[in-house]
Amino acid sequence: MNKEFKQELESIFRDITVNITDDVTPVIAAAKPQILAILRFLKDKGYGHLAMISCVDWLKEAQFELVYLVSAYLKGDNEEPGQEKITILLKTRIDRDNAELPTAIPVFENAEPYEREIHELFGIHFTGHPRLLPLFLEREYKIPPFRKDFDSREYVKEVFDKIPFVEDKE
Amino acid sequence: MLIQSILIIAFGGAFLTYILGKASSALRDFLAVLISVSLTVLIFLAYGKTGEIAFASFMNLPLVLRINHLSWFFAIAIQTVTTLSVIFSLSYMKGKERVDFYYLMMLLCNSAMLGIVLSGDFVSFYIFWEIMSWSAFLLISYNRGGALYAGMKYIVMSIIGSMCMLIGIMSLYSTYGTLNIREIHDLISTASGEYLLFISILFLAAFGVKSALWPIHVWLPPAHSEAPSPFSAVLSSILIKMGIYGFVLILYVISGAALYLGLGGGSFRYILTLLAAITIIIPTFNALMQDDAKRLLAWSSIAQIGYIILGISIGTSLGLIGGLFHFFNHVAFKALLFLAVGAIEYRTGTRDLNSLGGLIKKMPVTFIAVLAGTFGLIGIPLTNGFVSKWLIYKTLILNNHPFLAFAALVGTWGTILYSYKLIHNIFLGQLPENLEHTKPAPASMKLPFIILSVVIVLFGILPGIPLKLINLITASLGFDLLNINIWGIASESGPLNIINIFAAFAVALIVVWFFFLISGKKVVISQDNSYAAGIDVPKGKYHYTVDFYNPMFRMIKPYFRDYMDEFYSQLVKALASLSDRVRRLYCGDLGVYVIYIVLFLSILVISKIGLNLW
Amino acid sequence: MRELELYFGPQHMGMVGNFSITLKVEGDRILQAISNPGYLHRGFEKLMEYRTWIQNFPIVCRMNVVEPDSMEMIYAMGVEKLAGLEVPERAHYLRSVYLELARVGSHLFGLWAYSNMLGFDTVAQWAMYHRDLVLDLFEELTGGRVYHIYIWPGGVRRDFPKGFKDKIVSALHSIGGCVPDYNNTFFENRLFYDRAKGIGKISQKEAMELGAAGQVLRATGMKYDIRKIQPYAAYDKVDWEVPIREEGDAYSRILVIRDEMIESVHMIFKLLDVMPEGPVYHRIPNPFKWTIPRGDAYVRIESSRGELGLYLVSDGGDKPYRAHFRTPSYPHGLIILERLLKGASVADVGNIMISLYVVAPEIDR
Amino acid sequence: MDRNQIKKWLESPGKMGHKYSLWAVYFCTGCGIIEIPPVITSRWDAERFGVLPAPSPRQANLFLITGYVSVKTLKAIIKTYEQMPEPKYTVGFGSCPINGGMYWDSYNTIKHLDKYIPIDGWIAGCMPRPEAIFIAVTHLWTLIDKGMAKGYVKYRENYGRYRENQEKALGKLEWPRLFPIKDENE
Amino acid sequence: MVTVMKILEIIVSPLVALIVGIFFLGLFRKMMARIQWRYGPPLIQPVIDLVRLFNQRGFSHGAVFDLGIILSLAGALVLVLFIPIGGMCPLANSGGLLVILYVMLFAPIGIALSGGEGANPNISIGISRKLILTLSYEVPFIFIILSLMSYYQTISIVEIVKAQAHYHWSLFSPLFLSGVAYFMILPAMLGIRPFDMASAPQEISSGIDVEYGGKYLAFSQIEHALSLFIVIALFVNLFLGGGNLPVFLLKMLAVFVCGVFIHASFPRFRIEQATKYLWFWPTIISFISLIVIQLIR
Repeated sequence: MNKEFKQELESIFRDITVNITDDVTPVIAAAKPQILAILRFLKDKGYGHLAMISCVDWLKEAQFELVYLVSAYLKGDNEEPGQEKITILLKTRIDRDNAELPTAIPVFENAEPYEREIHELFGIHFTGHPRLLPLFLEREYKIPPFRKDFDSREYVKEVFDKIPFVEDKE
Repeated sequence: MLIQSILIIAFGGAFLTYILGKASSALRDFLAVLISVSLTVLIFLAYGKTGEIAFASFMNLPLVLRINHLSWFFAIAIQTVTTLSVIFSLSYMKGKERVDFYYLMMLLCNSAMLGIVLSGDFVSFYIFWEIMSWSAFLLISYNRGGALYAGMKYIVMSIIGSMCMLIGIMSLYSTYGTLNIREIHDLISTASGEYLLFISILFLAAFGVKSALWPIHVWLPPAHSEAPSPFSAVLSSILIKMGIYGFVLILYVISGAALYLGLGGGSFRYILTLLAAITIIIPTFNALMQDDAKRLLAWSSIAQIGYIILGISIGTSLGLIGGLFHFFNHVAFKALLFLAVGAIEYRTGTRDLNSLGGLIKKMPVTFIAVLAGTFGLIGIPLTNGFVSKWLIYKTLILNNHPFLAFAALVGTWGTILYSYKLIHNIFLGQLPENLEHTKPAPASMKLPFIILSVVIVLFGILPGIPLKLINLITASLGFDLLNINIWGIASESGPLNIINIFAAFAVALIVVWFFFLISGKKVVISQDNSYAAGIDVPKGKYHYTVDFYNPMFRMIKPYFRDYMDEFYSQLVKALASLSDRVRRLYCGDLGVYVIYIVLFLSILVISKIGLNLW
Repeated sequence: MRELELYFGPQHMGMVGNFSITLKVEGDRILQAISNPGYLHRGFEKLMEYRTWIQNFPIVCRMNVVEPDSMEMIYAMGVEKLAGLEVPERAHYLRSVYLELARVGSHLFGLWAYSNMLGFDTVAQWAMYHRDLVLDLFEELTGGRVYHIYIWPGGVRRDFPKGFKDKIVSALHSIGGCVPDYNNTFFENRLFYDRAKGIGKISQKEAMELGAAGQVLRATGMKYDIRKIQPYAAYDKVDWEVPIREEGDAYSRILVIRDEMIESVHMIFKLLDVMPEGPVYHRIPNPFKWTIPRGDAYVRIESSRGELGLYLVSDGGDKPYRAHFRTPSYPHGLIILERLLKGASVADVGNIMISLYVVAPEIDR
Repeated sequence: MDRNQIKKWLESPGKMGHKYSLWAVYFCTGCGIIEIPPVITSRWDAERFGVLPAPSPRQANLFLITGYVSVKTLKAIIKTYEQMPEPKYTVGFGSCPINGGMYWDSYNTIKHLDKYIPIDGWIAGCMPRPEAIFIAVTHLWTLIDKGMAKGYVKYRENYGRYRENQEKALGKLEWPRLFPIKDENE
Repeated sequence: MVTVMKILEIIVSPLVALIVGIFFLGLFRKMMARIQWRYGPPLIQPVIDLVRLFNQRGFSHGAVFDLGIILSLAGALVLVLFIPIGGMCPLANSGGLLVILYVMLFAPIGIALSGGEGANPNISIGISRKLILTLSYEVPFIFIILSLMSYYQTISIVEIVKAQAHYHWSLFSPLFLSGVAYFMILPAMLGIRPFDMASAPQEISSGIDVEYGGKYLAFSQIEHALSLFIVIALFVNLFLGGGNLPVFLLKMLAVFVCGVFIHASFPRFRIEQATKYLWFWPTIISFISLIVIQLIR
């Protein structure tokens, strides 16, 4: 990740910060509407491998932070050597209530299960996603379980510990 | 007198039913059944009678009726199936339109078929043949729509066949001056081999079309599947067997075995057996690929016709017995299967094998009927189909036709596959939700099932009863009497003894059953409590019906397309375009016509002068 | 036309791991396949937020039972990166040897599963026997057969015991000595070729589009291996090759697995030869009060099934604020499997699934 | 086979048959399944004792629940257990089905498996060694011999309460009740 | 005296078949275990399994579910009566090989009916595969049977065995190619690998056996043991010259051991591959054999 790339990014997209802390994981922070455009730009630049989409619940700031981790595959004629070492962290913050985001499937097809998972575990709605069905969970949880205000230990005490043992009648 | 009264009742009853139907439908139904039953009784009474009566004349030709063992054998089969079909129709046709017409045609067709087997000369034979063809056409196209197309296909091929037969009959008349079958038989031994071959091929074409021999079978599958189910039963089990009757008539009654075997230096027989073998193999595999129950059975009918012709055409006593017995058995089980499919269609409204399933709990009697029918069709031991197929195989093996025997045996294994598909997709597996409230078949439908099932099993265990009669027929055709007992055949190399199999099987079944009863308890559970890899069974979506033999399909589909059908379609297209071109010659312009005439005359003149043709 | 839904798993002989695929079938062709994970979902990443940095080590390795070692490794790397810990030279080598042993064991497990799937018990049993030789080494080294917790932030828990090197060599020799047997009976078996050739074929372009990594990608001809691209531990200290194949079908995937296994064995020998002496870990502060400065980190390694990543966030406390694993089976099992099963035969479901090397607990976490 | 064995065979062939022919349902419920392949293959060879994996629950009489049970798996476990013919034996493998083990505070795993289906024996440990399975099998033999492995009877008798517990954890179950519930206020 | 002997034969021959079949099942497992570097179960393990299964409470899906399995076992028992077992052949005069061909239908059809009632697509797929496999191996099998029948000019299996006793084994006669073809289709007829797709546990959860538990599975196992016996006995009778009881059983054992080795060293075919295989080499070889026989005679 070199300076030119940083400048190019900053010139095309306004209001983003590119933060190069080490050689391999530059961080781009951008606002919600720009995400898809930046992802497409990165894909065109050769970062065609969406490693994953992650989500962090910042309870104190009442925000979700979505992190798109994008890296590059090997290419036969690699324009920028060493590109495949880089994993770009594209971060965006959205409000905790009314959490909504456009889906990244048009850019990266493999975003589908990640977004399904985040929808299920954090309750973030991805507009345009073809099947936001439950992925992992069988029970219904009032608060999506990966949010910070969901207390797993409390939940276990309330639900599972209250189910009685079946003892033999004497 | 008996023969005339049979035909008079048959024809008169048909029209009377139609007229009565205008007044009251209940009376019409009653009359139809009454006529059929009384005809059955009358024919039954005629057992063992032989005779010949001239009852009228047509253009100075005496029209002769006659009865003998062969005629009786076919007549009883015809009348039984028609009677059962009429009984079946009582509920099947209820509430449909043009029912009077349906009964008229049904009984007319029946009368014509009786007429065919009872006629003693070729004029009356031809007249009855045409009545049968046309009434069958009207019944096939009864449902209109696709049925009309099927009917057209049928009647066009039938007419071509009849024309061939007409030419043959005229030729016979011009040669021998008589059309009485018995007289022709006496005279024909003087005929030259070529003439005999010519006559045989003409008749072969006519009867081959009717009995759906391989290259000229294409009318059968659509016709059988589109006709009303009771008539499909008649169509499949007896109407196409009129072709078989024709074969027996022309090969054995007229020519006689000795002449037939020498026909064309023996090659005629080989070609016929070869065609029969192909008729077994190709339709069997085609039947595997069908999704429509009746179409599956239709292809199966063609295949079974192959067995019958194979047995008949091999030209030995054992083969003829096998062929005739298989004809009789096919009458029983194919009528049963078509009627049963009709009952299912009547109750569920569909005969699509892909959308049925699990009906065993709703229609148990129908299931047993289909089970008996398919067991007969496959030829499971202790059903009648086993005995006749065994006879045919044995003939083929003893006469050193291993490749024909191969065709017959492979056909049997193919039969298992499509029969099981029929049973499985309709009766076994999970019941779909929309069929939860299916009612069992009505009593008037069950009666034919029960009678025919009994026939299948009874003649499977006691094959001697029909075999003795068939033995008499073959004896009357000039073959040696075989040593037949009630349990089977006691012949030189490898006898058949059903009692052994029956006893062994009965004992084994009882032992196993007893063992089953005393060993361990069982819990009866519902169909939805089935293994689904730890997940609850999805309702209505857990039955493997579609493309049951999919891997097989993919392999054989390119080879077992109905090439003949395509060939005929192409032929028809080519003929149509040719006629179109011919039509264009007549453009309607007088000047052009004048030019035609001038051209024609000039050609005549030139040919006269230049070539000196005549 | 009746629809048929067939269930492949969770309780199914062909299912390795607790996973389910719902198949919509016509004849024996699959019209649509729907992966149905979640049978093993324990909410690991949530549980980690309740435990201190060190307490998480026992829990992390249980995320993937087939190869727990790469899970330890990546968590240790994440923690080291966040806390800025250094790892001594020898520990790098020990880690590499340990991870490669785990890779051999995991690939033998895959071979077991795959040959079992084709109904080839004999090879399956041999493979399982050989895997046990590797597990015996682990047992001696760490005390556990399956879960080892050997890798530790700042190094490894202990040095190799005396004579352990020879034991590794002899175990690997006995595995490597049987490779010709495996070749004769299985890899060069005509029936294996017939069953696997052309099955589950995926092009390189499609694989890249769907986020594939590991064998799935390498079987389409790309030398994409994190060990080469972004070397960690001691993988840049020795010479080794990334085995690839071009066809992208089940056959080539399985052969890539075999070649990788052989390559790993060679690599272990080389690593053992050049291994330096020295300390094996750096002391960490009091683990009960250990806090890690605020920040986030993404680390990735090549597990035996492909690219394994960890996104770790710390809010400066004694517990992780958020951890999220990028597991290789995730795209393979949830997207690529669904794609490849479309149009396949019912007989090949397990074949395709195991050739993709899908391990259910990794997906569910 | 000593004389004692033969006498036992003659006295109660059913029990002896069950002892020496334990077919386990092949169900990878949790991570404990990783030790099953070694157990059934060359190294430990459980077939010596007649222990064999069975592809379908209908054929099996032993249900080895290998490891933690998530809520979704519990449903499959109950379905599978109810599809097994009686008599049937269940063994919980690993710490997690006993009390939740490592996942005691997970929101998606059930903690005590014996609240939902009866368990005849437990194998503790994480991960238990393959030998532990054999110990469990021999222990199960003793239980069968003494007529103490009666989990299926318990299930039948207390089906009402089991079903209630299951529905508490899973919500309404789709399938109908296996047994008629005798007495609701027991 | 003759009748008594006959009745004795009728009782003894199914028992022999049953014992040998179950012994083969046990031997099968033991040998497989040894090939796989295992100790293996005791030889009587199938008996223990049967005892266990009879003591379990099986699930039934309805009348046909019961009837089918009874039908198939009865069919297998009847079939045993048609096959000469070392000189015993209770039903020698009842139709010969042709009847055997047909009685062989009972077992698969019974299983198919019973399985269909089980209302499980896994069973249906298994049956579909089994029937396709049957059709596939029947093509060479019929060629083989026809060559035998035309070579010996009889449809009676007893006569064929006798002819071999006077002369030499069919395998070392002009029927050599037929024997080779028969050996090639033997695994398919036995349903062992590579042709065990009808009950493939990893693909369709043991296919036709999915819904069988308790005594149903026990019946299915007994039927399997009997069919194992029948197929090998047929091969021994037709090509290896039969012989008296000990010789006969020894020959069967030899054929069986070959089968186990084939089972141990191949994975499973897909069904269409099996059909392709069976319709290629075995069919060609048996076809050539039939032509050779026709030319010789």
